[in-house]
Amino acid sequence: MNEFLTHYAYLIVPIVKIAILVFIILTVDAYLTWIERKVIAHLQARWGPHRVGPHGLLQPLADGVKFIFKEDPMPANVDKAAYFLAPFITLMLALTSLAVIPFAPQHFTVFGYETGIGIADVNISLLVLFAITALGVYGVALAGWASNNKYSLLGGLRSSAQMISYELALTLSVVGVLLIAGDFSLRKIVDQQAGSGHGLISWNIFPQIIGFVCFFIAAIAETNRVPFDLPEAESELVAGFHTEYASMKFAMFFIAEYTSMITISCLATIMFFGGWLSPFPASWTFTQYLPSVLLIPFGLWVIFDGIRYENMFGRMLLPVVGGALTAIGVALVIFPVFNDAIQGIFWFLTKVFAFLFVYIWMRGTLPRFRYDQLMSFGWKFLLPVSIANVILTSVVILWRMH
Amino acid sequence: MSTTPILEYLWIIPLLPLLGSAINGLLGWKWPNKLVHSVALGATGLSFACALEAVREFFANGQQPFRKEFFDWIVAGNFRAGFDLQLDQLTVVMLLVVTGVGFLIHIYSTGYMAHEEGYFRFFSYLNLFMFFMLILVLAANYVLLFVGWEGVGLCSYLLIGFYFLRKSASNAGNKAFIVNRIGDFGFMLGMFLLFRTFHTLDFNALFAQAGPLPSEAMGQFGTLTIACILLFVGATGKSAQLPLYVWLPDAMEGPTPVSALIHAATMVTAGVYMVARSHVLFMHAPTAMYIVAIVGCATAFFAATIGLVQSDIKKVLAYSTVSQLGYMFLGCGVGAFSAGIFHLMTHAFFKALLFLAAGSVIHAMGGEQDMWKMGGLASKIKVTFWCMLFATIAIAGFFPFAAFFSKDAILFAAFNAEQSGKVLYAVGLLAAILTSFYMFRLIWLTFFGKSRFDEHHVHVHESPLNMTIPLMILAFLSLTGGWFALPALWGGKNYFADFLSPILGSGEAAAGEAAHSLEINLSIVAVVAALAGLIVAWRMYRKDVKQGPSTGLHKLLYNKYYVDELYNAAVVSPLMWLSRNVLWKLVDVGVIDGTVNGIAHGTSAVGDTVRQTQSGNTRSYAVWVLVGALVVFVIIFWPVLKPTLFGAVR
Amino acid sequence: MSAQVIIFFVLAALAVLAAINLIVQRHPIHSALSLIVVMVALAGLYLLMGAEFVAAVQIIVYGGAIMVLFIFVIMLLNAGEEERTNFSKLALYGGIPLAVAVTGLIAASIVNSSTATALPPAQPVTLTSTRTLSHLLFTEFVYPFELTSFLILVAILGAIVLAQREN
Amino acid sequence: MVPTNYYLMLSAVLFGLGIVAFVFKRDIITIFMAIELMLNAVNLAFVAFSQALGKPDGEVFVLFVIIVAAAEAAVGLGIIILTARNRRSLNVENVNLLKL
Repeated sequence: MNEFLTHYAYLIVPIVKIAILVFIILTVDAYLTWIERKVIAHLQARWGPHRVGPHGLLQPLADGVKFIFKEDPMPANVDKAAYFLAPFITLMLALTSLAVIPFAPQHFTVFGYETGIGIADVNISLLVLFAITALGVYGVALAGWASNNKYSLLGGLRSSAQMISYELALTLSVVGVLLIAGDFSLRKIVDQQAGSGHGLISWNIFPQIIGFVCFFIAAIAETNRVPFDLPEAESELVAGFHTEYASMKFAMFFIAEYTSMITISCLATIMFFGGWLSPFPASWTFTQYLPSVLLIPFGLWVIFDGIRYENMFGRMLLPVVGGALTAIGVALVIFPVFNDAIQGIFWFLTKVFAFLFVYIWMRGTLPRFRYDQLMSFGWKFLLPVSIANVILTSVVILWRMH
Repeated sequence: MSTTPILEYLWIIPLLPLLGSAINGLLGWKWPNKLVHSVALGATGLSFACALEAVREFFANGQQPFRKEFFDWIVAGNFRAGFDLQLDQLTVVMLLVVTGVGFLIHIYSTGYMAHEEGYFRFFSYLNLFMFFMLILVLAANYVLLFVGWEGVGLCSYLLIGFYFLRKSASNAGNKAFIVNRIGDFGFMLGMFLLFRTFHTLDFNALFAQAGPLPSEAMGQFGTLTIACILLFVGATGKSAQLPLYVWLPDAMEGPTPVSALIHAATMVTAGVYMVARSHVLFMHAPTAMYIVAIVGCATAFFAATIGLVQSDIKKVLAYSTVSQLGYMFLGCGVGAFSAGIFHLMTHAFFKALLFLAAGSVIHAMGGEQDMWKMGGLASKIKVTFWCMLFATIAIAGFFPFAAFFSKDAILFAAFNAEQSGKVLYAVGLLAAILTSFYMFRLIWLTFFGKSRFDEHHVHVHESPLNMTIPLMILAFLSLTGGWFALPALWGGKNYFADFLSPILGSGEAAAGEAAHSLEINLSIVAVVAALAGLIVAWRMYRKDVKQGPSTGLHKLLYNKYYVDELYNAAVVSPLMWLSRNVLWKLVDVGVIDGTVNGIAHGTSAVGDTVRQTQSGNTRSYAVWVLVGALVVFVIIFWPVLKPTLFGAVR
Repeated sequence: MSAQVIIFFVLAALAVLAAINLIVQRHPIHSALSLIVVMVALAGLYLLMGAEFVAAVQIIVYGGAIMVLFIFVIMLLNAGEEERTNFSKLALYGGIPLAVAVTGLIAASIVNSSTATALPPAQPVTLTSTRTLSHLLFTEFVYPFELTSFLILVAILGAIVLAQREN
Repeated sequence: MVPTNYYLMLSAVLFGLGIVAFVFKRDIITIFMAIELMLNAVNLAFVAFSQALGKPDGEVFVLFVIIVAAAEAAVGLGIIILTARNRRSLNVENVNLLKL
């Protein structure tokens, strides 16, 4: 048994990792919808979901169930192959793109198979990422075209045009980072940002601020999020390219959208905000207790909030959750090993969630572009600026050399 | 580095006029006259200054012939023609004459051409001519010399045809060019022969090889003789000797400065220069020398006779030029090369002066050239008159002016020539008499007697300073120019001959000390001859005479012995007939057009058949592309495919 | 039969089948999709050979830009199924034999050429080929490189001129 | 290890299929795709050779081919749009003005 494992470790370990990652991502997606609804609700002075479970915590579950059991009508004389293919392509690509992202610095060995946190550690991971993003267009375009509906078609056309246009800016905006790091491997890019251990001053965000701005804008456009969500502009074309999709297929589009949000956030974190690196200088050892410092009060607050919650279920569930969180925090303090282990992942997740929050925040804040504005912005502003950024960076680097 | 900056960069001397020409020719078309002629004068003057400096350095070097190979021009097998320039005594003389006289004539032209169309064109051509002429005199091998040779020919063509709107002018230009072609053909044949014999066309190498050879006996036509005769044919073309002299008189269609510079002072003397330059060869070919002498002598006399009766002032000068050139060749022919060159120099002075003065006269007369319509100008245009008079005295050979010494030297050498010297001398003397006659005839007809034009239309005026000053300078030169070569008996020393002797050898070796008395007598005879001419002319033209009806001999002479008509009948019209009836109607229409049209028709016929495949259906085209790809592939990969396809069968 | 060979055959079969599908399908969209599959399969082969950068570029440019453009145009023109006209008898009868001939000849010459068979197996010689590629691109092939940029400029202008409606 | 011959054969086959498509499809766009297919086949051969010989030049050439293909697609599709606009058909057999 054991030698079987060691022999096929190179197959088994990745599969297991993939399974875990997919599970996590799907959960995160689900709760991302919850967070989004909550945040926007509070931005708009509403309560948001709070019926299903305490604070509507079980709302995602209910949505999932609904999606599964909903009827899935197919419109007349659509192009079946493409109609079915589209959502799968979208979801598949969205999930695949996560495969190359390293979440933490650690390396560990299972059955003599040495691997890291993150599915694959390709040394051109960035290129792979962009390649997958580039293919992302097809899902939308096909969906729009296949479902034989003029709104969908328009949505598909729009989104493909938009994605092509902003892909350029997206790719060009990270060239600056590449020039600095001199490598395509995300892991190497992060390591390079560690600098001489003085914390956040050596992150790419400071030399590459222009690049970051371009990158973030283009990324939002790539993920078809507000204010660039023309493909599904409710007010103009019913629901854009996924008008004709229901139940699980629709869910796929949705999951794909949130997954790509996560991917982009991870990418931004890695490229510009030093990935899993702590913002504090390495010398400040006390800062590594920050996780517990955050977790314990939060857990206590949850318990406190739970014991006087309106309904029974909440009064039973919330304290448990809170207790768990507090316990984790305490455990981290007690066992420094764990604490060291989670430092990287902690910072990474913090940054990623910060970006996700910004996403949602923007959705709550900004109005939608007009189509021509979108195009002229992408071609006449974003592209030139990112090109200028590339030139500037390379000039500076050359100047540094000599 | 060296103390001889100009010598090291000898090419600067010809280059400057070329630059001037290029600038004027390319940019000058809308420039004001001042700018144009300042460029031209600047170029020429600078090059004159450089020439002077070069000569100074030459003397500073103790008259070592200087030679430098600047770059290879043509190299093929063992044939090498480099851009090699050299500067030796002979070149010095020519260089100074060309640049100096050229410069003066440029100055003159600024006045003479002031009101002409195409001012910039004129000066551009003139500078270009200077360039080629300098190349010609500086060249260190025959090929480069030939470049200059052809170049000056081209420029003379351009300048003769300067008033190209006048049919006669363009005809004259063509005539000059075509007649020169004949001579050049001879020249080229000569060069080929020389190269075939000596495998080089470089002067030094060539003469070094030719020097030790035994000289061919009289009447024997060896290689050298033939080569020399061919070269001399070229010279006859360029220097207007019998029988190719016909172009020179017509060349008077060009502007007068051009006639002065090209057709009197410099270009036409190129032949003489060339003969003198290759005297080593000629020395080895007495037959050729003899022919040269005879032709020269004959030309001198012949042209002089024609000159007697011409009525156009420039025509007279033209024929005089021809005859003077004849003198030079006579000198060379009898071995007195230095004398020939000396006469070349003096002649350059006084003939240029004559032409310029004539030009001034014409200018004064408002373009009138017929002497019968002049007269009594002496009082009206004094400067011109005196200059002209000096020049006439000089050319007539009165003591102690230029031509006296030069012509005297030539005649003396002729007298001493071993081949029928006396005859040559006699004819030469006769020519001298005629010369002085027609010159004084010209003077009287032009300047004395009653004026034969109506004063009201033509108001005579002296030319501006920029025309008269060159006249005076040249007058001075033509008066004193002879004293370079005082023969020993005039108490002087023949600097000129001594100067040239390292190059030409002393041609007057024939004249020993014993010959002095003879020489004195001969010169006295010469002076007497000149006087005779003067007196005859005075007797005939003292009173104002009308242009009588020309009859008999006069008619013959007046029509130049009908030589032009003869050539027309003998050469031109058969050629025309041939071209029209054979080359045009047979060859061109029949063969060439036939071929071309045939090809065209064939092509269209093939096209008609092939175009059937062009169905306009893109897929068919795709298939055709495929066929092409297949063929190309098979062709390229045949070596690989052969075993594949046929190896399998076996 | 090593894993690599298996992967090769899988990808090769995928590519060939997709290419055949390109011919068989009647709707341009399906042809385009199958062409995309071919390209992705080829990218996989490149990765198998260790030419990772080329693989990435293949997908980014071909898959992400060119084919998207195709599909975009197909959607824009709302192209329907192609009608099976056969005006060109030449293509109808001469096409297949010629195509087969050319392919056969190429294949035959590959099989029988001593050089091709003597080649060492195409394997990942160096996995850092991106750096070397860029080096070559900016040292040895710099003039062609600049020329291509000019070419692209020309193409852009041409596309604009073609696409704009004259008014 | 995969012998280089396999790659070459595969590229030959793809090229042949490209030819067939090039001749047999009537749809301009599909014909264009056939051309792209042939280009890809050639690219495959290039990469195979360069990897076999350990020389990156072939891959550089592949990059050039891709660039050219991109330019070609831009212009070609522009032309296609024009023809479709003017002739209301994408069938090449209806575009038959290219003759005397």
